[in-house]
Amino acid sequence: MEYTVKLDAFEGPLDLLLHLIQGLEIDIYDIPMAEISEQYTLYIRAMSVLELNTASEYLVMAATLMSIKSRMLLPKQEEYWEEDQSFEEDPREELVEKLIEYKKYKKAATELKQKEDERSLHYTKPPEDLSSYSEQVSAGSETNIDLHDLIGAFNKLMRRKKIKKPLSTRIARQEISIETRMSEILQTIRAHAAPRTFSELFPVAEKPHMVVSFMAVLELVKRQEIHIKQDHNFSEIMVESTEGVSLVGQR
Amino acid sequence: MDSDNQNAIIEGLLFTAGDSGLSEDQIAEALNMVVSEIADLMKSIAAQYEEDPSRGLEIAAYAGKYQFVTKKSLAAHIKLLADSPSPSSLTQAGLETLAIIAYKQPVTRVQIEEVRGVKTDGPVHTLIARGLIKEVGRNEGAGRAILYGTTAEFLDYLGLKDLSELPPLPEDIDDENEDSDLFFESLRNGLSANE
Amino acid sequence: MDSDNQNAIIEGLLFTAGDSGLSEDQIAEALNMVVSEIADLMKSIAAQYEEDPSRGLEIAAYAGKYQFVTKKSLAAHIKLLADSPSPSSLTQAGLETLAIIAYKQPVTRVQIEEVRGVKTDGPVHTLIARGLIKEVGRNEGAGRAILYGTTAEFLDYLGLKDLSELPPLPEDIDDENEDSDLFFESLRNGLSANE
Repeated sequence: MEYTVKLDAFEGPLDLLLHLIQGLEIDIYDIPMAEISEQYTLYIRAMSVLELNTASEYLVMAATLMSIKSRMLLPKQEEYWEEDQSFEEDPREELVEKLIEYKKYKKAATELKQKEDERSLHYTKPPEDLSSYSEQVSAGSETNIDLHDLIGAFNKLMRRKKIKKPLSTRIARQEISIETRMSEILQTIRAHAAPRTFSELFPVAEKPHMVVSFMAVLELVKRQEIHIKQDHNFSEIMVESTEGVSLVGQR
Repeated sequence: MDSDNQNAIIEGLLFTAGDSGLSEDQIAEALNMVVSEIADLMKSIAAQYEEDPSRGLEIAAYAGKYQFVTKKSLAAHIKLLADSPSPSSLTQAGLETLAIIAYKQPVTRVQIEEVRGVKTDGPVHTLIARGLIKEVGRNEGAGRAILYGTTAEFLDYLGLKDLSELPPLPEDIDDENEDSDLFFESLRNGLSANE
Repeated sequence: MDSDNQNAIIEGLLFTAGDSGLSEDQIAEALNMVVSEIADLMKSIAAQYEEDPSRGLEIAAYAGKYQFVTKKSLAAHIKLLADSPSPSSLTQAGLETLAIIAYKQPVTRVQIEEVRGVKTDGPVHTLIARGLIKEVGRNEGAGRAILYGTTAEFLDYLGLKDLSELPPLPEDIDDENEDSDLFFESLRNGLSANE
């Protein structure tokens, strides 16, 4: 007989036993111990040439199988009568219970896997930054987080699928006029209900574009199209549109 | 507030919240409504999204919080453009361990190992690191072993509203595809033969 | 592809893209269309969103990218939402940002944003205000971006002695190889004893 046993094929001795039981078309409630323990031993010998991380458990199970096998060979008549009419205990009973219990969770694991797969077909997006709407958080406010929240948040983040950056970011070298940037910036600001951060007005990380954007912002401030404010030193600079007036940048 | 307006507000709020989701309390507050009215309202809005083929979003209630997610049918299109930093799904060992914890919680590592028949330190660590399980207490008595339970991230990860949405634990091993009757028969035969 | 379907895909894509937006190239790729057709298509879809009072979102186009934004009329409700979560706990955005800083420190804001895929000014300021993170230096080279790291208070909040007590990340755990050599040895010994 030839065995091709993959290292990751089994999750442990119970898993291997279930595999054998299924393969040999054996009734789990009436396991032929001699046959199963022979097959089992053959298997773990074949596996021994591979690297196993749970070898000790496989060996313990091999011993258990041997022991059940030998107990089944013992005459049982006397025990049976002595224990006043109670059913004689099948030496296999504990093993069968374990196999059934394990099989239950193995099946449940398959169902969780389905849920996992299904869930991964639904895409989400990160929450918007609401801090520009909210009151300033003071250093004194009480923070209540625990490690699990932190880990959960991190994993959620890692799980979240993001739109890839375009493979070829083709930024044609073209002259951008300050007027064009001014109207784009105004549009950006007016498209949002909340004030925008200063850094958002610099979407293209290229020097010429950034310089033009900066000059456009200065010009808009001068023309009183936008307000720029900063709560305190080093805090984010927020830009908002001057309500009502709209002279430049209308399309 | 007319219902158009209400729908618009909820759309805006759900979009803003992204995958952090919104609790019924939060929705009630933003709409200036009573919390007890929110569940029905969300149910009816969710139905509108679901039924409208021109909508790409639907409303999910993972871990008890409402959030927009894209419809399953769009996955292929979005996949063309999207990528996740760690797309790896759980290993078989991880799934088995997670299943045992999910259904038996709170549960100790030794109890998990009794079911699986193998050491389970590795999978337990992985599940903690992935935020799917956490320490929920200590066992009474000697040793005071750590008890594990599932997290909100677990519910979100599997797309469940709460633990009651877990698929029922298969109570016996009668797989439909495994000739259960045959097994049952032979069990009976085996038992009567023993008598 | 019918127009319902097209609308649904675009809604799903714009949603997933969030405020990083989508270029016409990307939309064309996902819809399997010619790039030159996209501008008109997006214009007509944008008009639908704008005119429909039951929609809370509209499509903005700037810097060559399309993105969803909430309608201006919802500002008051979003403010209610922003103020609603209990001030004692961090938002998902805050937690994510804190987690990235904790594990990857020292780290610049741009690096955090690369991982999160969204602007992160707000959360960074909140975390500084709460004393959980601080500036720990400046990046070498042009720009000299601020590097952030966690504070002693952060460790305090989480009850950690030092950063090494942070649980390992999933990618750092290798659950296959735990103690394998030891068991492998004992298996070999066990088997040879049997022979």
